[in-house]
Amino acid sequence: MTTTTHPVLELAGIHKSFPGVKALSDVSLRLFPGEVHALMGQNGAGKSTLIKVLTGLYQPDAGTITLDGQAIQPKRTEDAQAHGIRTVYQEVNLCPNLSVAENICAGRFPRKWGRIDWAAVNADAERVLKQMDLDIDVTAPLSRYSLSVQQMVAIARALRISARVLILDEPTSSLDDAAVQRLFTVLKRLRDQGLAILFVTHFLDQTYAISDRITVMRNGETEGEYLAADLGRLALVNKMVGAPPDQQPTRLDSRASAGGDTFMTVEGLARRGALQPLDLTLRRGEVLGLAGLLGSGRTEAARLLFGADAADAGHITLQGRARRWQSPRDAIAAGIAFCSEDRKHEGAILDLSVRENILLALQARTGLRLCMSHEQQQALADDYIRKLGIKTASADTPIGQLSGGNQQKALLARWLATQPAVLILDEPTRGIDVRAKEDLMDQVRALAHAEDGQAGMAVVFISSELPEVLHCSDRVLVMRDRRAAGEYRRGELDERSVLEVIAAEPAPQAATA
Amino acid sequence: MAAPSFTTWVSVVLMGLLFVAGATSYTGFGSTQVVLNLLIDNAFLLVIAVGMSFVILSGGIDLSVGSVLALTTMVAAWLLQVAQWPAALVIAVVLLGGALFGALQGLVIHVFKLQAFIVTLAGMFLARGLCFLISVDSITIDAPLFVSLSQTQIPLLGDAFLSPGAVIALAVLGAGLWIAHCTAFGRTVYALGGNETSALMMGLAVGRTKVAVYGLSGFCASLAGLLFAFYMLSGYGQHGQGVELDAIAAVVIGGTVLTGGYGYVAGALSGVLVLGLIQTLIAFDGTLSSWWTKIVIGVLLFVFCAVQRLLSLKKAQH
Amino acid sequence: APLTMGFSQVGAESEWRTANTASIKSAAKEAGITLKFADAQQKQENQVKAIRSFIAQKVDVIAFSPVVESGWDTVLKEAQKAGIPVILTDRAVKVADPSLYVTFIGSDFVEEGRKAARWLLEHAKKSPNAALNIVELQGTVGSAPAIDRKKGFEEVLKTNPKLQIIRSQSGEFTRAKGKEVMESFLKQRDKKIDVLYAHNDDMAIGAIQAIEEAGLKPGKDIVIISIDGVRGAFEAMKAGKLNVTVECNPLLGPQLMQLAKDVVAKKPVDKRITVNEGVFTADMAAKELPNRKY
Amino acid sequence: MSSPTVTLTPTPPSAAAARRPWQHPLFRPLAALALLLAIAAISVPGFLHLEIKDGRLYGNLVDILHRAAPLMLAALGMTLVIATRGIDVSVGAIVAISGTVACVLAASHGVAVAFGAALGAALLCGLWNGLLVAGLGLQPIIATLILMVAGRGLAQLLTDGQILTVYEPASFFWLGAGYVLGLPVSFYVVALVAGLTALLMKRTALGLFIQTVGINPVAARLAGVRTAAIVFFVYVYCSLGAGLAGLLISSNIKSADANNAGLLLELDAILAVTLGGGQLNGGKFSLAGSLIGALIIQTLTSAIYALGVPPQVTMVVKAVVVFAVCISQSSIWSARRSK
Ligand SMILES: Nc1ncnc2c1ncn2[C@@H]1O[C@H](COP(=O)(O)OP(=O)(O)OP(=O)(O)O)[C@@H](O)[C@H]1O
Ligand SMILES: Nc1ncnc2c1ncn2[C@@H]1O[C@H](COP(=O)(O)OP(=O)(O)OP(=O)(O)O)[C@@H](O)[C@H]1O
Ligand SMILES: [Mg+2]
Ligand SMILES: [Mg+2]
Repeated sequence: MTTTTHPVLELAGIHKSFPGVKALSDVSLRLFPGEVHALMGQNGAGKSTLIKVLTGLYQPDAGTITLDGQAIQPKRTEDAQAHGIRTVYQEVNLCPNLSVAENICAGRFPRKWGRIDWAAVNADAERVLKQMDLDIDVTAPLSRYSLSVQQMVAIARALRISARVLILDEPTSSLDDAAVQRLFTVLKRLRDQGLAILFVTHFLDQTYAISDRITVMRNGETEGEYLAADLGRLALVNKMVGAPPDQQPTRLDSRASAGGDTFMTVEGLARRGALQPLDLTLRRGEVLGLAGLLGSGRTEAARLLFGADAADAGHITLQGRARRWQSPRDAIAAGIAFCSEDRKHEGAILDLSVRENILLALQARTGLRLCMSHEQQQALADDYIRKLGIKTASADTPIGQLSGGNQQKALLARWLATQPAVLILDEPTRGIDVRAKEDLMDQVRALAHAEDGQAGMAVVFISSELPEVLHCSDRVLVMRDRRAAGEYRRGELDERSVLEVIAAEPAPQAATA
Repeated sequence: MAAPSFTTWVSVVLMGLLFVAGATSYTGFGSTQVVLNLLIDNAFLLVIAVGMSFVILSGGIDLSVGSVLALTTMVAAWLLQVAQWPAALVIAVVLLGGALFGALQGLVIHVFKLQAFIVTLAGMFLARGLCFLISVDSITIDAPLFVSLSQTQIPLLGDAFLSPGAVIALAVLGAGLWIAHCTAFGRTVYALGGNETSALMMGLAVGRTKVAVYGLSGFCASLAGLLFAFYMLSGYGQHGQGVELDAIAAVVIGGTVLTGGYGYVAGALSGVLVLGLIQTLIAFDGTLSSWWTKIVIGVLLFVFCAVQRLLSLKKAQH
Repeated sequence: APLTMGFSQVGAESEWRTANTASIKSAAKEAGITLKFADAQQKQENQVKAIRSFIAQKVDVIAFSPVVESGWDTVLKEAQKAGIPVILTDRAVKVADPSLYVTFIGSDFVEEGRKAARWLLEHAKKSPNAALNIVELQGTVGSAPAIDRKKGFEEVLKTNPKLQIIRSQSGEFTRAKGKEVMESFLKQRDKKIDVLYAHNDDMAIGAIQAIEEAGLKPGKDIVIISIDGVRGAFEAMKAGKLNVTVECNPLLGPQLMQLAKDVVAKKPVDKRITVNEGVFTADMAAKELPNRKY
Repeated sequence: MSSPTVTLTPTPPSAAAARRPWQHPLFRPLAALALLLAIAAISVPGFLHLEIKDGRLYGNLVDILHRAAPLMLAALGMTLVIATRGIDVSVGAIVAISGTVACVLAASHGVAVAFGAALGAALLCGLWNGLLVAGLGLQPIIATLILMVAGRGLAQLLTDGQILTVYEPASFFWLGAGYVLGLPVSFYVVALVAGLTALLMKRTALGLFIQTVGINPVAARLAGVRTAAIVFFVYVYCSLGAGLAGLLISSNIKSADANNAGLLLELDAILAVTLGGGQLNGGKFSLAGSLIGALIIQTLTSAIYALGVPPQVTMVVKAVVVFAVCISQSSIWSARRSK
């Protein structure tokens, strides 16, 4: 199939509201075969909602969906699938108890004599994962793997069956560069085969690297549809934000802080199958970045620092005193905060309000006695909602009703509210929009480099986005194969040299666990 | 949750220990027939537990099974004795009825987005109440097919024998294993239990599977009712009181996690056997008063679960 | 070798039942019989399991109080095949082949209901023209004593159309439910309640409390009839709060043990042995109370 | 921060929408209760009649409150247990234990000791359940099943299987059968317990923690909530409520019936929680909803008695009403209406 002038999928006049929230109003979108179409917009602009409407998960209040010139009304995801629409939703929506292979094949198992052909299932799964260069045990339960692997599995599931339309909602939010490149290779191939691909991301680089056409959404409305080649970055950002063109926010302070006094040192921290012995020093007033590839052990290191997992070996010294964490409570009491990469399972308490979610850690540290009066709670929550630009109807809205990026901001607020001495941020920029990301990084640096002369927090910043890490950190610890591969000061490293460190000869014992 | 497959094995080993303890303490305990009696006497429970396994694996619960069992015996007895229907037809009708009853509950749960617990609790009242509408008294069954099924003994090595009911129950277990592990329906059940929203977003047939799961459980309950009718040759509204709790306990002891998604249908067998063994031990002891019987059942249950849990914990750490 | 008896009891659901169990246990000890006791917790399937295990243990004689009448053919056949004689206590069973059990010793629930009604007929004769409104507290729905005691009572009651059961509700054989249901009966003021018939003493005792709390005098404003004859009933009668209780004797132990010895010794025994049971009225209560063992 | 805050909707916070009376979560349970009462009042004239007799309020409505008291206490505890995604099936057994302990000690040691010991026994039961669930990590249903089976046995062991009747002291009967200011004491007991619980939930962070643990235990632990302690607490609390319910019951019938006291109370308590709108998979809970749920159940029972429904039909009627109430509470109706 070559380029045709008829869109394969067309949405027109879509309206959708939730009680008290108008999520989509008069949205339209066209998808042509053989193109990658980027859907851009700030957090809470309505991208995910649009995708859910399009795939039958939500029913639109008004509007039409046309596939190949025929109006369709998908009532369930099954219907959308039957129409040849495959989707990867924003959060990883797979079953943690099933094996990787099952997650990939569920719904369409290869069969033999009326029974599931398990050998074929596993082979199939391995084949798709191979496309993305992922070589893992497909018979292990999905929950065994880190979020990024799970995200790859979700993508693999969508790629397994050939379809007409492929929809990817922030598939790359926790993938590292290499994985993104592999994904793009696959996507380009599919595009050339005539597939229509809808792609949501907050990474401008990625948008320009792959998309042919861009639809921008703002406040639940379609702002406009553009050819990627015709729309500059700055223009794109301004269209998303809806502000008149202003200067690039390059306010980032470039002071290479020497850091304050050593706050916490870690020697030989290790856990079998997760982390090789690791030494680490955290200083107040300094941002320590952890760089590395998928599964390089950054998350594990953070979890051990926080006591979320029990370490097999190692010593933690905090302000000169030896400490042991029995549980995260101990770490929190000592002034450590940890914002997990997996907001759905380890962060958000979905049915509780934004206010309660923000206050939770502070309250847990205080104990049963209320940490503040109701009015103060409200004020504190409103304060963070404003400061972090959390887009929510009110502080009383259940956090589950926020868009993904806004949930992430609320969880960050939870930990900022405890005013920790050490703040560990595991992929804090995951799923938040361009502007918010810059703001966040500013904020992170501001937290460390307190203005008034006092030493700020010690921040540990983990991100799969190398530029972010380099941008933000005073010191970068590069990890590889679950061990430290080198430590560098700000300015000593650029992107290429980090990549070289990471890509250095693979350690022989890497394949264990 | 700790590795459920390991839990199942722990159950099997502990069961072996329990049996050896019985065999060394009580004369006659170690005979083959005692082991086979475990199957014969608990055949109906095993069938229900297989159905219940699916429900629990899907993240639900079915409290109506005991009452559906009773209703089945009652309807079967009434159709046979009062309406004089042929036995084969009666069997077909009650099996269909049970599946329908279960499926209707599933439908209510799915369509109205209600909690399984409360819907099946109402179903439990309903089925039990319907029994008493038919008759408050028990009805004796003397249909030749039922009598012969009741009294046939399938000889196995030497004197020992198995009842047709036990054989049917084992066949149901086999079918259950096959469905759970080799069919798309079975895997969807696991997916549902793992995360229902995800299953929905993966485009799996959530609604149909839910209805089918409760239908299957209802079918198993009425099949168990038939086995019960073979076993007792009577229909009675008070039959099978509390069987739902026994079945849930059996499934959970067999290593299935009550919140769904983790476990094996095979665990139902070990769970049922453990409960049966505890009862047999107490019957062989024969010195316990009514209240000590309860206390000892509780203590044995505790020891069993605690040991199983501690061993699994240890295993999970390694 | 001493005789071994396997005994499967229904459960421990009431005072009556515990007295029954106690009697059997102590009688076995006295008679030098080894007793294998199994409690079925009100479930027939548990009784069947227990009987199977008795067969496996090769006891000399099996006795049991069946939870319900039907459904015993198969397991009793197995006992017969193993050559173990079976004695029924407390309640009969319906089996196609009566040779499956040797004998039955126990009470007749229908007869108890009749006795209660007969007493009421006598009582009604005192004021022949008055119509009496009766409320009934039934036992657990579907249980044999509830069905039979209702049946016997109604059967005799039919002979006097002036006596009408105006309300009948299940009190599940317990004090708490008996009280709750009676409370509700008393709230309905369309008809005056003259007589209360309770299927067991426990419910009657609960109902008495409800009547007192409603400001009435049990035994006087409302005539109360119940069945079983447990100690609590005698105390209530002594206090004038209960008019009559029909005895249902649980103390079968000694008779059962003798019977077991006879059966094992292959002496001929009657197929049906009834126990001596009386009807006790309030005026006999004070004298009888010290004799009550349970 | 300079990120532009975008206002979403012209209408102020969504709480405004929830403030409409029929959208209040308690609306439907209350409506169900009112409907039941209305049906009973129409079919049984005088069902709602109240009068003063001997200085007491007398009538079906008082009876419903009085009889529902033990269930309400049990339902309060069950609400919290369920909020942590647990379940406690040992409630009935604990009722039996506490009632029995009280009756065993009442005559010999006085009422204070008897009640104290009974609550102490309930406390022990709660500690045991908590230990198994929070400490050992057993699944709640199995952990509490152990006590459900053994507890009744223990109670019977104390009385040798007999029903123990208490003749004195008379103060023993005050709790379950006494009246203050025309209302049964049990009413005040429930009000006090419910009030204290509500206060505990509102004035401390306990309510927040309980919900957190129920909705997402992993995230709760990472946020520093003492998950095990919370779980432990709810089982102890639930047992204490059940113990108090046991006291009410045995004080009311002046005896301890170890075999029958509180039989299947756990199922009714769970039913009450769900009828009141509680979710069995943990999270948000409503104490008031559970109390209303308990009242619905008791009203239904009382109405069945008053209507003279034959006992063999009772179960079917109950089932139909439960189905009707549940379906009327289904979330799909509100979803439809909001469109
Ligand atoms: N189930 C829901 N109930 C109520 N409001 C909702 C629900 N789902 C989404 N919303 C609201 O709809 C708006 C659009 O959310 P959506 O998830 O589509 O944003 P998004 O563009 O995907 O943002 P992000 O980039 O952060 O993922 C948000 O304001 C959100 O609060
Ligand atoms: N080939 C692989 N690629 C990616 N992840 C893997 C691979 N093999 C194993 N893993 C998973 O990676 C996890 C350890 O990585 P961890 O999450 O600590 O590192 P990370 O650097 O934070 O990576 P991620 O970006 O995945 O979070 C383990 O749970 C392991 O199961
Ligand atoms: Mg989104
Ligand atoms: Mg990570």
